[in-house]
Amino acid sequence: MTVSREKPFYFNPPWNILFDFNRLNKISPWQVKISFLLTSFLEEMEKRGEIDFRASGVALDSSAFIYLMKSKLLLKLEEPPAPRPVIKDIVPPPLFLPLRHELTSTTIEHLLQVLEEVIKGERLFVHKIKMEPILPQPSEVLPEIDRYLMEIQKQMENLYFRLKGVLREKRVIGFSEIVSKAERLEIIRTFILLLFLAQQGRINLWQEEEFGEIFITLAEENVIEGNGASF
Amino acid sequence: MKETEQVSEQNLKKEELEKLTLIEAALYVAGRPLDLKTLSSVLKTRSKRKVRRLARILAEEYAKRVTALEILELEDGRFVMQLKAEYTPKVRRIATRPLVPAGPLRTLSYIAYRQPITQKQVVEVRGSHAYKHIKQLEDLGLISKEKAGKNTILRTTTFFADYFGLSHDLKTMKKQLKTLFETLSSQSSMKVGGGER
Amino acid sequence: MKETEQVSEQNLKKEELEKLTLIEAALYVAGRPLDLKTLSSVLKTRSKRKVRRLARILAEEYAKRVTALEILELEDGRFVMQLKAEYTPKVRRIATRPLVPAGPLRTLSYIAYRQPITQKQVVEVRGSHAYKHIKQLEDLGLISKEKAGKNTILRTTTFFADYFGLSHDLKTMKKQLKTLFETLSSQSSMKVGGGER
Repeated sequence: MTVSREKPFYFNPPWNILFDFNRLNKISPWQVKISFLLTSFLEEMEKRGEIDFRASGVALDSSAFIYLMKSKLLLKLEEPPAPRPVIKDIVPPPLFLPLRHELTSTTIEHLLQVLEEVIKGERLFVHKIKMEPILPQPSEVLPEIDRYLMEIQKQMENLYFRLKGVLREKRVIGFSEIVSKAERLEIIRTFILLLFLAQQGRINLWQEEEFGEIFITLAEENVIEGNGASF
Repeated sequence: MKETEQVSEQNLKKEELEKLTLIEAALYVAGRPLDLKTLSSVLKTRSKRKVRRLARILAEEYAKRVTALEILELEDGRFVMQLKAEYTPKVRRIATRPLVPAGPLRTLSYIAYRQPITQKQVVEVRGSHAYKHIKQLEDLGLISKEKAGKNTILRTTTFFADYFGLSHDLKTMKKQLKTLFETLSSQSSMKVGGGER
Repeated sequence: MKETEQVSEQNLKKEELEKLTLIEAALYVAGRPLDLKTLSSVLKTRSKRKVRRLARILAEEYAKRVTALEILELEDGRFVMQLKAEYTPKVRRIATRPLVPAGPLRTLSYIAYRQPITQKQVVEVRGSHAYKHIKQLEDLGLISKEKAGKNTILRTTTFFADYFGLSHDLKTMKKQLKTLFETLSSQSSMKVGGGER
């Protein structure tokens, strides 16, 4: 990689003309071969792997400016100059660099050491993918939900039936009474089912004080909406 | 070496001597095993038998001479010029240039381990610099590209296998890499962990 | 080569022969010119004179043999093993390392031939592509740029001279280059500038 202290390659000829607006204003636009400049500029940038959008933008802007100048001159009916004659001189045949065998220092250990780092990176990448929200396939998940909902409905009916039996004798019962013999998990389940029943307006729930007993009464028959849960 | 044993430089015609040096030139600059087809193309001849005969004479000449180099005929019929094994430890430290810089080497290791793999996947894991690496690795003959519909499939070449002394058969090569990789990682994790396992 | 001319493998003691092959091994592995200090360290000796004598014997052995390889002693006393230039075009495509294309190498020839020369003149003769060539050649360390007022003066580096086994003295180098170009153009005719590149 190039040292960051170096000025960017495009400040050197032939590309520098694209980045020197003062000069650009003074020169004859016919001297500038835009397609060559832009192609080689892109090639060089790609080769270096230093993609600089600002520089590209400036280069594009300058090219447009040069085109504009050319168009203006053409409108003034100024003939583009004849291409500069290439100066003839003897060019000797290419000097092919002598071929030398060279043992390179990379061993399979080097290859595997760097592989370790890459595989770590790959794991991170795969992990990232998994964290993206993935919508579950409906065909697989919906029956599950159905079964769960059906189960709740069934449990709710059971509980309601039980409550009706108990509340035939007394109008009010405390939550602690109906779960007095139940396990912890069962208590939680019962509580959730009570919430569902109250939400449907089939029972009333209330507390007289925070963290106090939860009282349960049956709602009036036929009253489906109205004062459901009140706590 | 077989029936060619009697033949020596003296018995060869000038034209054949010239061919012998051409094979030598090819093996020297290649630095990797060359098959008879490649050698034939250098000699501009079609007769592989003839090329094999000449390459064997050259190998024999080298064997007779006091030299650090050897020319070997491999089992698959290819020929290679290399440093005799006993000299390697004595001069290895002189070799300082890596095969490829660290970045491309990482990309190469990943391709080798996961091949055949799409270019897209390599770029996803290694970042957009990987395009440049892939180009470099291809120029060096370490990997090859192949179009498959919209995808570009990457895999390592026989040159890669030869360079690292791995099998040409993809399945075997991947097994070799996996085994070596696991050995290496268990060694390095032991080093990090410190304690014995 | 000088007073060592009489010496041949036969006259050498076994120990010296072993040292000869060690130098050969080092030069083969290096792929670049090695100085006497490095060669001495390989031979585990301190006498550079002795090392130079042995390296010269080796170079001479190579020169006498019918072979595609050569060992050269450079002006600064370093030694290098390489393929003889006449074999390069024939096996160039087999070489594994990325090669410099012919275009930039023609620009290099021209610079070497006319140096010191302004960048402007090179571009006038070789066309605007020469800017890219000049950059490439500079990156490879084969030419150097120097500002002189408004002009940029180009010349070849000592690395260039060493690479081609040429003199560091500009006058001598140009003479050597002329001969070299004449040999090369007998293989392919000299091109007049501006044409293909």
